[in-house]
Amino acid sequence: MAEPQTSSHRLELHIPEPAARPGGTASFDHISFAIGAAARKPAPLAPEAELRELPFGLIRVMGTENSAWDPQLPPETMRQALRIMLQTRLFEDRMFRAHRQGKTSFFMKSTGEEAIGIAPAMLLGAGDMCFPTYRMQGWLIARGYPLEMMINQIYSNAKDPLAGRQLPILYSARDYGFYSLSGNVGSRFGHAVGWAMASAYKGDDKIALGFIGEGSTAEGDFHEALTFAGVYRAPAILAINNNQWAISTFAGIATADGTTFASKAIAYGIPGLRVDGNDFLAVWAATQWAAERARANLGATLIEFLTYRASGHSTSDDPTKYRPADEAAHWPLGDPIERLKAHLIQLGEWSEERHAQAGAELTEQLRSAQRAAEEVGTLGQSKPSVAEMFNCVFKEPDWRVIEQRRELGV
Amino acid sequence: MAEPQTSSHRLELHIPEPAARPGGTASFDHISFAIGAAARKPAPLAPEAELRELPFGLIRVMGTENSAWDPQLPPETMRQALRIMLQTRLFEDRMFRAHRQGKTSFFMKSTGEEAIGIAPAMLLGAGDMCFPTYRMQGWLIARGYPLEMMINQIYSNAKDPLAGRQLPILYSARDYGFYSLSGNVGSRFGHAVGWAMASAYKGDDKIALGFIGEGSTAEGDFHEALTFAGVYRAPAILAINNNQWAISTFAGIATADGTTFASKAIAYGIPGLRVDGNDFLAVWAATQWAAERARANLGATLIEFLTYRASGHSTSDDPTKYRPADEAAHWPLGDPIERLKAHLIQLGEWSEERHAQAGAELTEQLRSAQRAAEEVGTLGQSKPSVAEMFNCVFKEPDWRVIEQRRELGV
Amino acid sequence: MATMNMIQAINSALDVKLTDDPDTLIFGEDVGYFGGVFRVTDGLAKKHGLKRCFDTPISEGGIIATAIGMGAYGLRPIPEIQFADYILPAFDQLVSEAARLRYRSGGDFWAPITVRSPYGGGIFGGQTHSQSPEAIFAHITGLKTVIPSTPYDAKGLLIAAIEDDDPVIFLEPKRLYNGPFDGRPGQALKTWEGHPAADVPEGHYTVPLGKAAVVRDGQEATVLAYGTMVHVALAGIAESGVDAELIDLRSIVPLDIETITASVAKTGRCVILHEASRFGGFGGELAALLQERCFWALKSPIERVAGWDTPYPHAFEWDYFPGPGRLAKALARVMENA
Amino acid sequence: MATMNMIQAINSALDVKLTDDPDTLIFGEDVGYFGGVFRVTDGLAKKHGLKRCFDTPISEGGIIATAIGMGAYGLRPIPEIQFADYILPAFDQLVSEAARLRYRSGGDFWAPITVRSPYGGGIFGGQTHSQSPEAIFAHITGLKTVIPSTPYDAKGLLIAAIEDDDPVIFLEPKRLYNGPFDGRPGQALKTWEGHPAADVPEGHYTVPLGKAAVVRDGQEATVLAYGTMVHVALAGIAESGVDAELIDLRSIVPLDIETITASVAKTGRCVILHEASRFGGFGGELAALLQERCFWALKSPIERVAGWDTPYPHAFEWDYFPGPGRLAKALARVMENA
Ligand SMILES: Cc1ncc(C[n+]2csc(CCOP(=O)(O)OP(=O)(O)O)c2C)c(N)n1
Ligand SMILES: Cc1ncc(C[n+]2csc(CCOP(=O)(O)OP(=O)(O)O)c2C)c(N)n1
Ligand SMILES: [Mg+2]
Ligand SMILES: [Mg+2]
Repeated sequence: MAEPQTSSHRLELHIPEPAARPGGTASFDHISFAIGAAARKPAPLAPEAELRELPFGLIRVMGTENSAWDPQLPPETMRQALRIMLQTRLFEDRMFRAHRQGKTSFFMKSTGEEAIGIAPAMLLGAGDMCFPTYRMQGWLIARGYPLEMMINQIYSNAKDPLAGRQLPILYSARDYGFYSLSGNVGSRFGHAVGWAMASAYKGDDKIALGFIGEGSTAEGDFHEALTFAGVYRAPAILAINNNQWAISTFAGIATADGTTFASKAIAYGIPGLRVDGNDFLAVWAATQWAAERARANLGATLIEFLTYRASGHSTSDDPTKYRPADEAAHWPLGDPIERLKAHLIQLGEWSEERHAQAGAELTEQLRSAQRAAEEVGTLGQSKPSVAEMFNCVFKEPDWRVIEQRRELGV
Repeated sequence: MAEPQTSSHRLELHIPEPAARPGGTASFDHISFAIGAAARKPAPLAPEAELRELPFGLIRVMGTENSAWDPQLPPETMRQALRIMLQTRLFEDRMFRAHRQGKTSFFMKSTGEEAIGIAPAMLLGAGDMCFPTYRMQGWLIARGYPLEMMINQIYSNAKDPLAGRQLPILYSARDYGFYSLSGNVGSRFGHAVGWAMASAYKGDDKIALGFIGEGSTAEGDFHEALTFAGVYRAPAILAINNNQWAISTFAGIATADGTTFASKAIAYGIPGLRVDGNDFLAVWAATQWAAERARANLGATLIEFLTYRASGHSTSDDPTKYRPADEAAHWPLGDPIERLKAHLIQLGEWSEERHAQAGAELTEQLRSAQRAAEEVGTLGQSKPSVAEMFNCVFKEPDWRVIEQRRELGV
Repeated sequence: MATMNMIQAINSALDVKLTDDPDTLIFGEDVGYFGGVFRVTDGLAKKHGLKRCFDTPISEGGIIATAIGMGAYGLRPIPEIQFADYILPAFDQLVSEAARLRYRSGGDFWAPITVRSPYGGGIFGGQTHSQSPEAIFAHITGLKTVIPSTPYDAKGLLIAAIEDDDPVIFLEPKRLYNGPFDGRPGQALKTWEGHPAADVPEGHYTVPLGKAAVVRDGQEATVLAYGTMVHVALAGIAESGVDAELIDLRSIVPLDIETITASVAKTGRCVILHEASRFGGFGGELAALLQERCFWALKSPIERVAGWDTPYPHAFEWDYFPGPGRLAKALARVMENA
Repeated sequence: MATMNMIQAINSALDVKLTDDPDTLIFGEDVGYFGGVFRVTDGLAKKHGLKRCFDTPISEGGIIATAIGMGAYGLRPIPEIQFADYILPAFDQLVSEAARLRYRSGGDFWAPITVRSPYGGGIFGGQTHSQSPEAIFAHITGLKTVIPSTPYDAKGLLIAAIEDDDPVIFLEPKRLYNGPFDGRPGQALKTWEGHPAADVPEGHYTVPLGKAAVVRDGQEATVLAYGTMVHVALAGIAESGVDAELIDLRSIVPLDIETITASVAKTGRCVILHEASRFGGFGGELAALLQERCFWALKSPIERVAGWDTPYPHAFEWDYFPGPGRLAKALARVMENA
């Protein structure tokens, strides 16, 4: 054993802090937005060892000349995407206000991040399964889940499809390819992998799409899911929604600076893509690439979608307490709706007038869905039968809940 | 949403299997032993972004002409290392036999992996702390922990330093820089990080060394430890003992093939070194590099030591059930004792005679330590006072254990 | 003395310890600059510096593992888990490591950590922001579990927990942060203002772990409760008209066996009240202990009033929550055998 | 019919299900080619193929998460956790996900998984190869917990568990794998040979979850046990000379409340026996339930004989293990009040 070290340097604990706090000047200079190695689009069947530079670049399409990743979508698909993104935003704004009016206990928005849930919803097959985070209601809207049913759940009223047992926004919609959400972050990432393995086990052709927030990648669940995905080549797309914030905590607390979330793929021997998450076309292209790879039995891909959480974390949050109030305006990747809109207008496939008209139509749809839900009732004015509290603990109730239901007299 | 995908390929579940099972021909062709990027030795203070090729190469010194990593150890240090490695092997063989004689309930060996625990024990400072796996008794021997005390624990006799509460070999020796082991694999990796952060918090100069088996890197604990280490730049060396096997499970079940364990460092923004773990000088050099980096406030390094578990997993295991009986002989990196011995002989600093003599001396020491322990007693013939069962639940006993101790009448 | 709500009292305890003892430090999700989602650590990072109170990755296992390692070094870490529902990813670290370190190492290492976490229901938090996991900690040898019911106790117990050399789970009844709550949801929110236990000394004091408080003397029956349920119990006792003795356990491990045994021996009747679901809950242990020790004194079966044996149901919070009405009925039942 | 030890019986149950139902599959640490550290899955990979029975990474959380996802797809996975002590890293997956999936999704998804794991002491396994964690599962709404005590039951209960559409924790008393064990360590090892419950049909049959077995009829007292303790109880009853009724719970959730209540109502005395440490153990729930339901019939306090409130101590295994002598003493105590 060596002599006790007498180092001239004393150790120091490093606590990372974001570029700016309230009152400071917002900056994203610490993040690289360079396209880098992502300028080229490798074949989806390329060996992983050839793809290890990709997670340090950035996949972009819109505003990039002749991007290799351009999915060449028909204008009608892009218009449809724009409408769904807009619908999602309007829906969320409306429900946020409903919370302020006491009509629901809780709500969360995905403002500025709509492309990430919606492009995959449009692109993937009906039998594929999304394992969402709570910022993915865009998927449900894209898949045609009835708005009124969403609102019934948000209001926890008598027609709540989950019968009052679950929080607002923690939807479950098997028939719409949308796995049950829970309040725990990260804990369903491995379910996506298990589901995908089951599909492969059965010789099926369905794939899974798992989402996780960048903050939640620090959970052990993330690592365990990726380890299984890598080892068994699970046909899954595993996506990180890097919206820079986890409640009040910046992304520099979730992983060391100087690296990227996409590069975590390297640890698991799978490709990692880093994508402009506010670029609908880039989100589409990356998802499509990964889906093709998965369906070809080459296993999982990890995708980091770079975006920005323009809203507060939830109705319980006031982000001006911990970040500059104007930080969203400094986000270099802009807003997904504005960008797709501008892109379509530039292509001559859209106009301000059509946009305004679409907004009005969508608002009208929302209004009528909301009206229908409010006829059933809002939080506290209407609720499912109390007997529902005792259902679904097990498939068949046991004596405990039978007795207790009797005791409560319902 | 797109039309249901009609893929021509049906999915298939991939279950990795090792190159050979009993009766087959042992092979390690799937592992790269090329020195590659590790031919150069970067400055310990080099930025992480410049080190991302390192984990795909292999750091070697012995048998490599003019290795950049040669730590240039004085012959006496190498002779001392050889003696400690030999002592460890002889000790383990002896205790393994003691198990077969019913003198202990359980035992585990580190045969073929001795360099990994011993080089750091010799190199690091007295105040540094090792967070070991159960294959690190070499550390204790290197640090001069009394052999007799080790045997007392292994025999669970009246002088067991842990008073009969813990399994054999799950030592704890704070004064020897050896953290308490537990049966759970992986769960102390994060303690190493916390300990290192504490040292940094206090402005101390001590660093931590954490070990984990390659199989156990799949635990969430591994990821959580590395995430904290990366974010807070913990002054720690985090080492993976990749001995190819986790009981009967080969390393290809712990991570996807085609990648390396060292490359997991990239996910956390820290350097990853891949080291010939049977090359004492390479183990020394890599540890030293990482220690220097940690003491300079540059944070943690992940090191993969490539080695081979030449013994069974434990006294409960029969490895011929799941791998070719002669697999060890095919291991391309040889045996650490044989290699260091040959190196010293080649330098003219050692001889077969001196080796045989050293073996005899060490055996005599072991014999007398064992004799002393056996005078106290072996498993079942002697045990600590039963009252010890009730101690150390809390610092002060509460009424429950006081009453129960009374009930048992001890 | 100052009037403090429970948030302020806990904040004050943390401030006292950070000031007193350079080896204490706080970390957890959102506890640093922002001061915690319930504002419990508000101002501490600013006052004591980010190294004393900092944000962590969302990794409960990592938080506890880090704390244990720091404890082994010699610090006295005070990690926060944002909601008690999210302690579970760290369960193995708490059970296999924190709780067992001293025992298995023969006192060579130990984990003097205090894990703070808001727990319990009553805030419409749904399944994963409402649970009461105390029973699973109570069963783990080597862990202490503390649950305050007032600002005064919260501060004194927390300081005692931090100064304790064993791992302590410190569960903060989030429904009590801003005011006492009697279990009747319809009414205007009460604050701690004017409550005697909201008079909290600014400086250092402790409330010892393992000493229950007799909140209300009574002769006819004993009610055992902790956390939010202490206030619900007061309302339920009043509603029942029974002259019940109310005991606030304050810590369930160590358990003040003497106080509760003496009370039940005196009254001969007992009702246990907790929010957690009933089956396998801590009420079972209490009932078992008391029928063992007070069998001949018992005039009627020990009753348990608790959450139903279902997960915590969002819309049915007030159907699930064991309110004063259910306690009053149970008291009436135990009095039937007069 | 064949004579099987418990390992063979469990292996046979798995074989029957793999043969019957293409949607079943087995995975866990070392369960594939090698057949498990206790050889329970021996031969299954060879017979049914590696895709039906395969090794996993050492990642208990990952194993359970994978199983839940497979269950959601429509498979019926049967993961193994190598030792029950190592279930804890998967505790959050079991509690927050498997147990809650059906409830929170309104029946949209569920987790028809059966988690097999060897548990309990008596093999000199020390702290982390000996624990009995059943109580913490019993408290979790939405989980079932099954514990067989014989080869016949093990096979029948396991098939029932696999066919059950809810998540089941299937704890295998490892001390019983090769033979019954009466809690007296000094003696020659017994095998299952000749034991009536070692006559096990080769094919498919079930033993329903939630039905206890009356192992021994008796009039003077009731002994409740499960797993290894059933055999210890038989020895303890014999040693005591008390005419005790012995009930093997077989599953603790669902609990056969009728059978145990009827027995205690009849005998008026009850001793509960389990290996797990006593405080907060499942015995507390049983005692609480029985004093609630049989209060007027009780002639003496319900006793609990259990592991001491310490971690599982390696060298003191037989001082810790609640053997027949301790049960006999407890029976004598409950008989004092005749
Ligand atoms: C296991 C667990 N720990 C903590 C929380 C509390 N929590 C809810 S959301 C959140 C932040 C998540 O951030 P991120 O993963 O980045 O997702 P985002 O909200 O940005 O979409 C936290 C800490 C939780 N829900 N679950
Ligand atoms: C949490 C946990 N899971 C499972 C086990 C059982 N187990 C003990 S050692 C071992 C294999 C470990 O392999 P590896 O990490 O490669 O270490 P090695 O034995 O090769 O040194 C396993 C699965 C355990 N001890 N702890
Ligand atoms: Mg985020
Ligand atoms: Mg290994």
